[in-house]
Amino acid sequence: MSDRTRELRTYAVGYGLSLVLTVAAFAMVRWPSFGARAIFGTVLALGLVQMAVQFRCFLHISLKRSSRHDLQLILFSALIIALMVSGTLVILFNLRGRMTG
Amino acid sequence: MAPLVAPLACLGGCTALSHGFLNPQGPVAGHERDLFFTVSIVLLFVAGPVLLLTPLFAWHYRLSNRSDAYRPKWNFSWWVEGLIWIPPAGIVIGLAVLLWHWTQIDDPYRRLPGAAPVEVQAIALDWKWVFVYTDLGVASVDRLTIPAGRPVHIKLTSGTVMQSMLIPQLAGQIYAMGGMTTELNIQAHRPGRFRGENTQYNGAGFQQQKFDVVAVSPADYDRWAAAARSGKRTLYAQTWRRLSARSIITHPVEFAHITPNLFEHVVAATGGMTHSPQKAAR
Amino acid sequence: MTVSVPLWPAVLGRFGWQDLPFVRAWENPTISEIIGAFAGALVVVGAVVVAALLTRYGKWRYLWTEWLTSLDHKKIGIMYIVVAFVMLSRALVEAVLMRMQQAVAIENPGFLSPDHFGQLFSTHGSIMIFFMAMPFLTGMINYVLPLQIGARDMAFPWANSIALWLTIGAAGLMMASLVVGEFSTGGWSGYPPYTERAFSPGVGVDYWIWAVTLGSIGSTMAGINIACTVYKLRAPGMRFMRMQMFSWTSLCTSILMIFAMPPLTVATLLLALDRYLGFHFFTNDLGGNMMNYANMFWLFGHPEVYILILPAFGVYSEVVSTFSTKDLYGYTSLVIATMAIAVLSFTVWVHHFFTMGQSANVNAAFGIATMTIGVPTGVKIYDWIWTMFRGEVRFTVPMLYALAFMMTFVLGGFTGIILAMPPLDYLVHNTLFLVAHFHNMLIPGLLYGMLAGYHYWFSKAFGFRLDERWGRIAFTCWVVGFYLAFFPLYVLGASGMARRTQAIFEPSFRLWLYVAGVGAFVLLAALTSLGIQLWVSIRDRAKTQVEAGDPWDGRGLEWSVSAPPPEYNFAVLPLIDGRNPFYDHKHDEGQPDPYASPPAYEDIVVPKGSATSVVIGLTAAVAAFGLIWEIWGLTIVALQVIVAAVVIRSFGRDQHRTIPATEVARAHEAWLTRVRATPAIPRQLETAAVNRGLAEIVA
Amino acid sequence: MSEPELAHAGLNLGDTGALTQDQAENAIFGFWIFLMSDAVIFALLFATYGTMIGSTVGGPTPASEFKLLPAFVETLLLLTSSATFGRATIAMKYDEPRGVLFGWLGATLGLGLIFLALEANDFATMFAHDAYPMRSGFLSSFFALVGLHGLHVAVACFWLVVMVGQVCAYGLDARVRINLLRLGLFWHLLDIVWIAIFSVVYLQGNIG
Ligand code: HEA
Ligand code: HEA
Ligand code: CUA
Ligand SMILES: [Cu+2]
Repeated sequence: MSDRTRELRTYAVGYGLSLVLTVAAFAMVRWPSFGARAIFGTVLALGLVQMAVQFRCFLHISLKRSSRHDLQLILFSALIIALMVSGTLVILFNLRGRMTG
Repeated sequence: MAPLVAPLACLGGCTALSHGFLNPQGPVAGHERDLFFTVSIVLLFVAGPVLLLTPLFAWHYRLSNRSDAYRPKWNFSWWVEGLIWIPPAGIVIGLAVLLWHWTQIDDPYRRLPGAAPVEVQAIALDWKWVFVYTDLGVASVDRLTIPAGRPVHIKLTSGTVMQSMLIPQLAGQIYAMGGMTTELNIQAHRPGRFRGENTQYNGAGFQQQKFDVVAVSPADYDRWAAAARSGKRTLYAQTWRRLSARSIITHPVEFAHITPNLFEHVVAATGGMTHSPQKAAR
Repeated sequence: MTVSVPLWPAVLGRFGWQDLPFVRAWENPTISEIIGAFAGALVVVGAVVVAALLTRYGKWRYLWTEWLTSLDHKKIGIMYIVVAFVMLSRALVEAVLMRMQQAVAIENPGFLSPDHFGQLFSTHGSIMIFFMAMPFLTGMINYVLPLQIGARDMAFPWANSIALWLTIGAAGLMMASLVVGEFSTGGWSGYPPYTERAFSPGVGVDYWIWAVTLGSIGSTMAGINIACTVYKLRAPGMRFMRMQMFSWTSLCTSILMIFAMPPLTVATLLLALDRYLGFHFFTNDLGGNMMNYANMFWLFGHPEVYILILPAFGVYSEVVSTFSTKDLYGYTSLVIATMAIAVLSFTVWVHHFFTMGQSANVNAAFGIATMTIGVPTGVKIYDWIWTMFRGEVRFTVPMLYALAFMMTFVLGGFTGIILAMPPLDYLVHNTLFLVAHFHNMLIPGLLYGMLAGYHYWFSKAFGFRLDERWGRIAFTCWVVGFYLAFFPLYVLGASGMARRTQAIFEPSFRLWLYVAGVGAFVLLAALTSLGIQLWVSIRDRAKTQVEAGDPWDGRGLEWSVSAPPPEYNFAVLPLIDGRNPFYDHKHDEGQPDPYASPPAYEDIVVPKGSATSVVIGLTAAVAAFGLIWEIWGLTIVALQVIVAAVVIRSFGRDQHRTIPATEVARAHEAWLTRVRATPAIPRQLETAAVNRGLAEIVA
Repeated sequence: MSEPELAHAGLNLGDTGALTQDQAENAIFGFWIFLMSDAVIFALLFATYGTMIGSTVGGPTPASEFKLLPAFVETLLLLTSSATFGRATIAMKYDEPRGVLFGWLGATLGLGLIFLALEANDFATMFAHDAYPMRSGFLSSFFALVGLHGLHVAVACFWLVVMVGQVCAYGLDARVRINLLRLGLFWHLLDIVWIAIFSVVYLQGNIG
């Protein structure tokens, strides 16, 4: 298989998987079949999976040595973002809890 | 700090420090002062080696001192590594335990043990504080009268920007914010007059936003309460409008009659996080 | 009349004559207003005098082509530091004014109006952090980093220049606020709702927002550039674990910039949306949440203080090792400690608002995280102490700063740990105790570090050394002044004196305020001594020439080239085989001679100068000026100019210049010949006139 | 440092232009760092949105404003545009005829513009219901988040037009290739951010 075909295939796979994941998330919400919390959790999980798919197939981030720097960068960014977002949510909800009443 | 501060505090009388938490007059500030000394002593062991070794090494190994071994390539030793990582880590762990414990106890929301607290609501304005005594139905501006020896539970909000209430000799501070309520618990051991202030900058009158906390004996407190109730001044909408304008008042004022649920009204009117539909519809 | 009504706002926005400090001083001649007018006049006169001098000596063209449009990292670095110095002079004078006011205004109103005082601490804080410290360290990294890792330039020279010019534009806005309008009184942290339109309707907060935002974007760009340079442009063989410590700290600082500046940008821009368009992010009503501003500001603000300190740590590592004539002790633990500090700094931001009301568990968790940073910081200090162990310590000016730093910084760390204890923070938050803590970190930490670096690398940048005697005088003033000016503040803070206080109503504070005031004057003397030192050094420069480039028997690659270095830094890119390549090659048996002629030379490609970066940076400031004064047309035009400049640049080709190998060879061989004729001197004589920049090798 | 294998598909510099393979790597790595910094901005807007969902102060709520179907269509559009951009990159890498490259780039641009038009339409409908940003903290945070994404897409479309101009002017020289690749990264990342917006804003708003 030539490089070109292989690369085309990667994009096609990425596109296909993303479509499936998007439709799945949409369907979960459009035709709800279990509790709100569970749905939201699943939606978030599907979103994360789709992000991973796109990083892999569209942005060509992999475990190969040649993209090691990029991978490190992305993982570090993910760590910082997780810290900031979760910190913000925890603190502000904690504050809200202590300040209404 | 401790070696510098402690003797000064002992001078007593008219030194600056007697106005601060090193001269505590209530259980919370006293407890926190103890923590301050404990931590300071621990930290002496941290700062001490640096303060000793730096000049010692620098001087002893100076270029002109030819009598020393010179090891230009020496750059690592497991012993030294252990020495510089492990004891500091140990100290931090020790301090962490202390910190956890003390933070729980000195949480400003935590009720103080003892008699039922006096309930006070504090409203921060530019540039003054309004205190509502919920038990008595009276209010005062820029003077907080409390009975010595009995806990006081303060609920705070702000009719304007964010502010912070600090009475250094009694307890630590907490912010007061529009549309929200925070809490502070204080207590004075004995009668006295202590300075309270806003520490969060809020404009041109900031430096004047101080108030007196007057702790009096329980008997005096009852006398004061009776007098306050029988006063003539009223705090209704019109007075409130004048009071909440940006201004400095020169003398504390007391009000015998006030709008019911004044505090709750202020919280609702400056809705921070949630909001009543009426206001939104405006 | 009918015509002038619509025209006025279109051209002048919300400007009115009252916005000129001169008019205000004329109408209301108080000392406070006169000081304001004088400061405004100084800016105008200063600008006119500089322009006149440039015209008089016909230097405009030279300045434009050789400096302003240059993409050479060394020149950009120097320009950053010049900006830092100009801004510093203003912020220092403001600090002295504040100290005077507080010493005078005890039970009386003093000479500064409350509003003027509010502007002073806000500009002082904002300038010192964003337009003194940040440009200073960015400039130093710009200058030194490529030389240390064996690169010819930064990774993105054009972006480098834009970052510089955004910073200059933002600094220009700060200066403009002296001449037209006013500045914010919200402090350097600009907490809403006080800074919302409802409470601060004037242009002051808008000046603050846009100056800080432009500076923040500039710093983000600088950070990206630095990180990419370290990652991708190291000389062959320069593994990560062979980099000099300053390069390591530059890398960590740049990573902090990349991730910590965005929260600031978000916080200021959301505040701008509130102010300009009536959004409700941080307002008092309609669902705004001011606590989120504090949260986001400190998500930036805490990493920021480590952005400031890490490069200084890097300088100390270089200085202590060089002037102890010895390997750095514990290189690996220094690297680990630096990285630990960088990562941990993202986990502690809540300690700036312990008193906001969150639960004890949250406070305790963040308090513990904060204290944890003490461990790697301490490791660094001990590593420097052990570096001196069994060395040969030379007490040059940079080394004196390093020693004073170690002994003073621990005291600031001490009080930092006290602040990290929530119950103690409740007592001294927002008091002068906190002010004393952070000056105790910033001056002996950051500032002494930058000064040490300035003395250390000055000769590299300009080819001659700084005067040693005045350096020592300045040093003494810095240390004495610092203790006098700031230790009293610990006492005042512990006594409950709030920060940002314009007048004092407690007579017992008087003594301490006087001492602090005297300290501020000693610090002013320190800065003056530095000025004199610079003048004396330039005057006597013939006597302190160090063209050979290695006056301190240096260790890193930057010392292996001439002083000043050629535009392309290295005639031939060095091959790195160890941690101290230059030093070891000089001193060790059987190593290649660092001053040998290379076997072959190659053509070198360097970037040509570019005017687009200047245009972009300055036009961004113009756009911001339009926003501040609500001259919308100006903003729209300026934004279009920026877009056009970017597009034009992207269409440009032929943006590089090739220096032929013969030319490189000629210059390099000529330098080598001069080096061979230079006398090598022993360390005992390094501050004497005979030091021409070649170190004697003791067998 | 220099690895023979390139991390990014689509880059095939051959011996065009003055830039080396290594320099291309640097340029793209630098852009990656920028993207991550930009991602922090989005992350904070998400966090802000998360804390403000409840701050509707009696005004419009997520449930009343967010229409699932248009958002779903927008998602599909953006996703498809990501794929078409990928196809364009391959056309560039393997030096397919210029027309093929332009075709795929044109398709991408078209999808981007339709996306923007639909989004503008959503906003207009919301405004018509009195759901505008000055109304409440919730709406402020919604418009800031989604609006910033829209602004990014608009910038990306403008950039795409500029790149087409450069291909016409210089052909596929090294700088054009690198810039097209950077634009590609930008485009893909905007798609990823949109996934988060779709999940956190639109889907969440329609649950329950
Ligand atoms: C890097 C930061 C920095 C530095 C260096 C300083 C330096 C000084 N600061 Fe300040 N300061 C702040 C950051 C800094 N400050 C901040 C953030 C605030 C808070 C603002 C707010 O409230 O929001 C503040 C607030 C602040 C206050 C207000 C306190 C209050 O709230 O009540 C005061 C009062 O006097 C003060 C005093 C001083 C003095 C006397 C100096 C100086 O005199 C000390 C001497 C230092 C210098 C003179 C700089 C010298 C640098 C060089 C010499 C470099 C030389 C360069 C070359 C040769 C190229 N500072
Ligand atoms: C360069 C700047 C700098 C640095 C390096 C630091 C370092 C530290 N800072 Fe400071 N800080 C500021 C600048 C800085 N700070 C500024 C500008 C503000 C206020 C902004 C404003 O409000 O305007 C501030 C505010 C501030 C607060 C908020 C207070 C308040 O608002 O109420 C706190 C609280 O925890 C704090 C703590 C610390 C700690 C624990 C460190 C630690 O990193 C210190 C670590 C160092 C040591 C501990 C000493 C050496 C170590 C050893 C010798 C080893 C052994 C040590 C142990 C075992 C503990 N700082
Ligand atoms: Cu005077 Cu206390
Ligand atoms: Cu901090």
